[in-house]
Amino acid sequence: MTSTQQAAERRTDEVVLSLRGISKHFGAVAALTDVDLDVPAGHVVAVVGDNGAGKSTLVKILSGVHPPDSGTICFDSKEVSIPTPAAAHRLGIATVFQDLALCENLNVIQNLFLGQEVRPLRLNEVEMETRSWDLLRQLSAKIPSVRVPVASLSGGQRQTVAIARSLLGEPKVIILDEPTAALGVAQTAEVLNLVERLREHGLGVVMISHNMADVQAVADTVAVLRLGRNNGVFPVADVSTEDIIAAITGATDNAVSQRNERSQTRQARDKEGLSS
Amino acid sequence: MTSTQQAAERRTDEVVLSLRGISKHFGAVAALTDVDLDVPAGHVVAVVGDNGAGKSTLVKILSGVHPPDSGTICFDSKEVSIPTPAAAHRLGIATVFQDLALCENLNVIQNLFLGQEVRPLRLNEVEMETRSWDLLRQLSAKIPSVRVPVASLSGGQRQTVAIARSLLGEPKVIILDEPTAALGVAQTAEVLNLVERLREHGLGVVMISHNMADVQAVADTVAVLRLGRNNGVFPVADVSTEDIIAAITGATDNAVSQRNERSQTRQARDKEGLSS
Amino acid sequence: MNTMVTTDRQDERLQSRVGVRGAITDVIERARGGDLGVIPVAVGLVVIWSVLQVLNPVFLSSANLVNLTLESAAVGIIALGIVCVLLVAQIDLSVGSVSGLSGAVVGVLFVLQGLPIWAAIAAAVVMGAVIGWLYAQLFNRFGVPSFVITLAGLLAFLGLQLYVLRTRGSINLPFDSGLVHFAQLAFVPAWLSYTLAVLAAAGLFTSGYVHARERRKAGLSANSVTMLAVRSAALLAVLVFVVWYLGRTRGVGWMFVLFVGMVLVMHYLLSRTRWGRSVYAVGGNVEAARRAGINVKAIYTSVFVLCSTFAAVGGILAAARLAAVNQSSGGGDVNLNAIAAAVIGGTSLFGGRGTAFSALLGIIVIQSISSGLTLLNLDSSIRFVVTGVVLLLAVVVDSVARKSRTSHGRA
Amino acid sequence: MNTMVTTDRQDERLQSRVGVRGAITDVIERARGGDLGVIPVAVGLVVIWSVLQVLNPVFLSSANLVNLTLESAAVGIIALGIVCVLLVAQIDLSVGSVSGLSGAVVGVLFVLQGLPIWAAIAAAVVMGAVIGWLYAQLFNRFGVPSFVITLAGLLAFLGLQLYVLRTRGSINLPFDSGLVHFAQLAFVPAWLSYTLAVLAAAGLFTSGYVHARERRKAGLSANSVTMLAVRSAALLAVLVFVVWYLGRTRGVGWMFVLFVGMVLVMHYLLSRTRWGRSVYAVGGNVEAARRAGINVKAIYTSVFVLCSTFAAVGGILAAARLAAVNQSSGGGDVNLNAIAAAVIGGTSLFGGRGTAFSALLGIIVIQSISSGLTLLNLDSSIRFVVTGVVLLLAVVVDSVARKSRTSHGRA
Amino acid sequence: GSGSDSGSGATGSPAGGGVENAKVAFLMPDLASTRYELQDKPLFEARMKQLCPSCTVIYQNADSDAAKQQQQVNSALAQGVKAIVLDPVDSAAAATIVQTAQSQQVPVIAYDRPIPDKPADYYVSFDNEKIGAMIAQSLVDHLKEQNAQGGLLEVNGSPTDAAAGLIKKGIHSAIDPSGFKLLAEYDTPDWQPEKAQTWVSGQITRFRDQIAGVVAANDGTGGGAISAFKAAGVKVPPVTGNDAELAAAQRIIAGDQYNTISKPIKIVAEASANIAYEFMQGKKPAGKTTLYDTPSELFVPTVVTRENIKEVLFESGIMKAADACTGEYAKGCAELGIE
Ligand SMILES: Nc1ncnc2c1ncn2[C@@H]1O[C@H](COP(=O)(O)OP(=O)(O)OP(=O)(O)O)[C@@H](O)[C@H]1O
Ligand SMILES: Nc1ncnc2c1ncn2[C@@H]1O[C@H](COP(=O)(O)OP(=O)(O)OP(=O)(O)O)[C@@H](O)[C@H]1O
Ligand SMILES: O[C@@H]1[C@@H](O)[C@H](O)OC[C@H]1O
Ligand SMILES: [Mg+2]
Ligand SMILES: [Mg+2]
Repeated sequence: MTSTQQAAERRTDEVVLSLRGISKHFGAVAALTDVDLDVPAGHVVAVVGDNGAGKSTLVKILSGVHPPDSGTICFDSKEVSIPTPAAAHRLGIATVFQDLALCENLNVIQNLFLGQEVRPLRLNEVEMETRSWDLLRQLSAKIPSVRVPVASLSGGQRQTVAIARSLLGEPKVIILDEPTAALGVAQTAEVLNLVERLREHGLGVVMISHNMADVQAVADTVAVLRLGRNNGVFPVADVSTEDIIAAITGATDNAVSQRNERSQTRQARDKEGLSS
Repeated sequence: MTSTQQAAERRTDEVVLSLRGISKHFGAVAALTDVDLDVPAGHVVAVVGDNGAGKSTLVKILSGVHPPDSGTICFDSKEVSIPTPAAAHRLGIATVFQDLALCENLNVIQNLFLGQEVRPLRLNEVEMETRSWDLLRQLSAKIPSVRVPVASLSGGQRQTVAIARSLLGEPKVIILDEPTAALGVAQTAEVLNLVERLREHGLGVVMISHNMADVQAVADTVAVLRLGRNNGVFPVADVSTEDIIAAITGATDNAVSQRNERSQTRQARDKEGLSS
Repeated sequence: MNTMVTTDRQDERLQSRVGVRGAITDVIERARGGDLGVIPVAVGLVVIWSVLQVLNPVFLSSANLVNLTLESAAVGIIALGIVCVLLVAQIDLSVGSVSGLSGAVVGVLFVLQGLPIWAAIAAAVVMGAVIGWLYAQLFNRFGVPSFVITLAGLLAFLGLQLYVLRTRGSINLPFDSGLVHFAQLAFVPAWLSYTLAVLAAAGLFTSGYVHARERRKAGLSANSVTMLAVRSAALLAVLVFVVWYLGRTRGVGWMFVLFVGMVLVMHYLLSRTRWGRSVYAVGGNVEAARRAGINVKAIYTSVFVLCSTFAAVGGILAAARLAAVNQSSGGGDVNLNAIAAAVIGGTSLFGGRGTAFSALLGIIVIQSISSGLTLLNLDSSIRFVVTGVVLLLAVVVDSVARKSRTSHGRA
Repeated sequence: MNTMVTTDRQDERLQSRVGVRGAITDVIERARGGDLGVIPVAVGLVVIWSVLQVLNPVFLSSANLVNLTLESAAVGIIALGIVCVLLVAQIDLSVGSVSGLSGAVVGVLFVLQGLPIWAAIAAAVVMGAVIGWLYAQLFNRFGVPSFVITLAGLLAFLGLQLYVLRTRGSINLPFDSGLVHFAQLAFVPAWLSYTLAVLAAAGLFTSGYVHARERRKAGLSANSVTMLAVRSAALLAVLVFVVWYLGRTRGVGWMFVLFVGMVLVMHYLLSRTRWGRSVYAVGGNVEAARRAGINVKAIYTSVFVLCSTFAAVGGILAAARLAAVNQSSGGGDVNLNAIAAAVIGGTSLFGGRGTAFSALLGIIVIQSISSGLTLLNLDSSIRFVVTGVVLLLAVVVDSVARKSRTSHGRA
Repeated sequence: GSGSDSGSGATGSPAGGGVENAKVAFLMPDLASTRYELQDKPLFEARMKQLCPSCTVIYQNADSDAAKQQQQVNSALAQGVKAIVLDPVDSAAAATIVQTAQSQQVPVIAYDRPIPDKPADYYVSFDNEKIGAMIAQSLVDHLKEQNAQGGLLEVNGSPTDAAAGLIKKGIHSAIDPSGFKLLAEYDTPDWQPEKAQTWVSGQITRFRDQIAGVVAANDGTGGGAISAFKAAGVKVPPVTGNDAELAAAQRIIAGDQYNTISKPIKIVAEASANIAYEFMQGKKPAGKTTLYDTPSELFVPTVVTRENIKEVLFESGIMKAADACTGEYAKGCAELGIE
């Protein structure tokens, strides 16, 4: 433990993953234009942005799902190319995809250990089942049985499985694309705890989220994407939720601020009504 | 407009949808046991619960996807059975499913109008496209083109499409299963606005969410499910977030409260550190 | 061209492509995305035609192409039905048997029983529809995979065909009957062919123009008049050339016109009606379609009925073209050719992807290979090998023209 | 039975089912959920057997069942390969041609060229593997649908078969050769059959026992010893009865033992190795498999190679059983029967669902129908009809036994 | 049956007993030509009924599949047949069938097609190679008579059918030395008439008016060839056939087809029934001649053209005028005096 922590300390703040000038087109749509991003070890970098801002596209480029049209990726200070998901795994990049990417016909254990089964020529089902239960318990998962096909799990149960999957193996960088979107309150809390533990172990964490509270709670820096372009990188400590939202929507006067305003006036009105 | 509002007022508080003793098994798993629920017109009923609590199963029973094993459903005070989704549509129940249920091979317009195309024998593409843009704009959607297959949309874009879909036609009850899970901050605000508008028009709204802030913001009552059973129904005004979370997790001492406590002590420590 | 930005072009991430050149870039982009069902097959077709023409200069002769069109019609119509079942991710293995049975029924009723030809044809077509309805019942009620249902149908209706023909084995359809005449000797007069070509081009332009006007009125982007004119002119040029070239010998056969007409009607139904939408939806995601309130069982029923009906029509035309029905009608590779035509034309076996045109293009690929090779004096063994290789060639060209389909999920 | 609740049984929503009765309820539940690949087919089989036995009392005679087992082996092995390609949602239409070619190669090398039999067999099997590898290259590189690739293969390898046999047309394999002897006359001695039966039951028990002990040690729920004993005893009873009954005439053929052995090996590979997991994953969701770091292309390659190899082996056995190869070897309904066997046995055409046992059960259904009907003195026409109807019956029983599959998505 | 490929019968009377209630198998090869089901089977059954009213004929058709035929033989043996009349799908592969049956003391009568590699107990047939030679020779003679110019097309049977190979050999033996050029030849997959039509259509494009005649290996493919000429709007040259199907007879009457060949199926089927019956009684009938080491009897078929169709097919009772002379064929019948 202590040696790991030392290693963590040593590596902290070294940039494990760094992107420069990444662009990606899909047909006529420019999903990403000239995007830069740095992920230091032992840091949590939150990537935020509006729907369709290109966050998941960025994730897919990092995890070898799509090749970028242009731009460079450096991993551990070496320029690399990540042509396939297998290459990303080899580099030590583990990803939880927004669309989860589970095999519906396989059960929970089979999905958890897919591609990294214990004892390839004579599967050790018992060990895999035990470790599955451990992992799931750690995430407070509410899954009645691990031997049912993933097709029959609830949305949050699936997301838990996808998150648990990424923790197997020993990643150096972990990318979470809206990991808590479908999770219950307890599970969300556990995942945030988990992210903090990962940071303490010196991993680089990229977390995508629309939940500003979660971002404020665990992230060290926030990178904002807007319509496929960088729109600012902020240290979390120095920035307010309103500022981030302004950067996301591109305006200080937006649906969120309007709504907040309205509900404040309403509350005020309600109070008046009460006092009258 | 005024006539609608009058209608709304007249119907407000009449229970449009009422469930009694609903149970549902999947193989060895009892997903719902003896669940009751009432949805008055002009009310927003939030259904909350842990992952796998049975919320989506309840939604599927209401929208004709699964038949219940036992229990009765009353709609507009008449006992009904909802054997198919088409039957739910006919009753006036519109649903946004958690898994969205879109056809990936069809484009945005085609998905929006699926089953309710304008001019069935000679599709009116122009009108459908115009109305699609209107709907999407109303939800602040960031979709570059409506003529691309849904397969190429981002998670939040898809969810917006699914929500927009449910607004076509003239539903009496609208069921939203985690409608804002994948949405950006601006889109979430728009959907909450929308829910309020629906309530004002006298619709019964069932909203499922893990986001307590959203629930507090728009719901009138909160129904809690725990492990497939009713675990309390509260008027939102009278209940604190902590109480709801306690009902969800079944304990006042839970991952969420522990996390909050820890982060408070940490903040306190940080302050001390700063001041020292 | 428009100074104002239209509703559907406001997103700043969209690269705007305007005019003819923009349209071309667009087409290329879409083809690379695996999005243009038939264009790559057309490319494959051009390659095959070139190869076959080099091997034998008779291949592209007018007389041979006239044969090609006539030989394509019967199986092409069957393939059209297959396209429909493939679109809902099902299969019909029995189209061969049903076509043979339908031919046999026409033969027996018309020649042996002396019924009027229209009555015999109607009976066979109705029988086809009933068979499809039966399949749909089994599929909807019991959830038996269509592969198995139609495999059982393949056997049962082959048996029925043998039974219907048991006293005769083989029946000649009289050469001077209207049906045989239609399939063998009825050609569209030149003036009419040219008129039809002009009408088609004019129709394309008008409908495009009306549609563009409506879109512009609604504030949406639309094709420019130049674009529309260029497109229609291109169509006109192609059609006039085809009519002229085929006209150098016998011209355009009515049977082929019937086939193309059916393709156009199916194209309309699939792309411009609610029913067509529902077919694609069911093939793309049955559960989503069901949740959208679509009567999924009715869609399956309609599709199975269509497919068997088309098989029956195809069987009648095949019998008419041969001027005979016998125990092996509809046997051999009718099944495989019909399914292969749909698949080669770009219809996915996994549902939800494909167009009516894939039947037309696919069957032309298959018949081109078969016709091209029968013109060469080859040993059967070599002919089989070459057929396989050329077929593969056509589809590899097709696949290379699109971006690798696998990266877009299932092909 | 356990006072402590095991790790995997802690959720209070789980209905606990303990002991033999619990296991039975469990099986029923799973079958209703569409979850038990082969059990419903077995029910269908029992129904068919009863019907056929009523129609002709010779059907269930020992002599006829011995024939049945021997007739199932060759196509059954081919079906085993088909199961693999179907599991990854692909298809191989060329197994018939490949099997015919492989038989022809053995005939030519062994009889005409005088090579030793093992060398001839090895050559044919390697050729099968190479063909599969070729398919995989085309599939992986160009993304051509496997339907089209293997359709081309069907034609090309049929041509090659004709070419290989061109001088002779048909070649007899000598009756006294080991290969023919193996396929026609080699039966397992009674004592060995019984020993194998006992070993199989003991093996089932031991492996179950060891596994249960490991699970219990890890704090997981496990089958009770009673359960395991009951299961093994049941297997023993069935096997001993089969051996005894077949032994009343000639006994259990080695060729059938080979087939069953291959099914067991494939079952192991598919269910107990990483490779097998990857096969199911690729069939369930290619993109998810790819993102999990699985080398998807390698999986496709392995599966195509396996399928063609099995086709080659099946072809050799078919030739051995007939003691001849000819130009129509592997033709006829070999293709359709092999694919149908897999599907009838419960393997999905859409990938990711099915087991090795489906090849065994499916081919037995098909051969039972075919054998049962040859015992009836029927006109060919009627026989086709009855075959179709009985086939359908078997699968309707199967489908009714499961809950409607359509409601669980694609069948 | 020790070490044989099929168990001894579970039913039927013990070997060597009387022929009351005995079973005999009549196993035909394919459905591609209509004669097996329409002629051979009923004729054989009728004769058997006369000889032994209590006997059962087990009829099976292997639908061109040698393995299926093997299965049919095995199941016939399992049912305890006393004799097997076999028209092999594959003459070579049938050796194993003979071996199996004989090892269980069940005699095999080769019917229609020979089994060269393993002597059967008897062989009754007409000679397929001879048939090929006869139809081709008849056509060549006719063309020479007409002083026809040009060459010939040859439409053979299925490339996977052994009998088609024999017919093809016979055709070549007649046309190769005839002086008419062989323009092109084609093996028709599965004997499919449609395939024959497609191929001939292509050749018409290639050779236009050089085609003097077409030798087709059976009536189905001949019909396909005729349709090709009709559809091309070209005059139909003389086309051969084989099998004397009713449809072919009509085409000959109408003048569209030049010849076909009538096999004395009635005689052959009845002869084989007689011989099978003798075997069932435990006798060993002697052959008229020996072919392939087998006691044999060969019957000679007759080429049918417009000249002799009346006497060969109608006056002999093989066909009824009422069936053939319908609709458009009535005129031709009248011309030929068929009524
Ligand atoms: N495979 C694809 N084909 C075509 N367009 C795509 C594809 N994937 C993404 N896009 C487009 O690229 C843009 C960015 O999508 P992306 O999924 O990266 O958004 P996102 O930031 O993750 O949004 P969200 O918050 O909704 O998940 C979107 O407009 C989307 O339509
Ligand atoms: N089709 C099905 N087959 C089997 N089990 C199912 C099926 N659908 C749901 N379940 C089970 O029923 C339970 C309730 O699932 P449900 O989807 O209703 O949960 P939920 O409350 O919506 O959870 P979440 O917040 O994660 O969406 C879960 O344990 C799930 O595994
Ligand atoms: O008579 C022909 C027969 O001999 C051959 O075997 O098959 C085709 C028939 O036409
Ligand atoms: Mg995203
Ligand atoms: Mg849910």
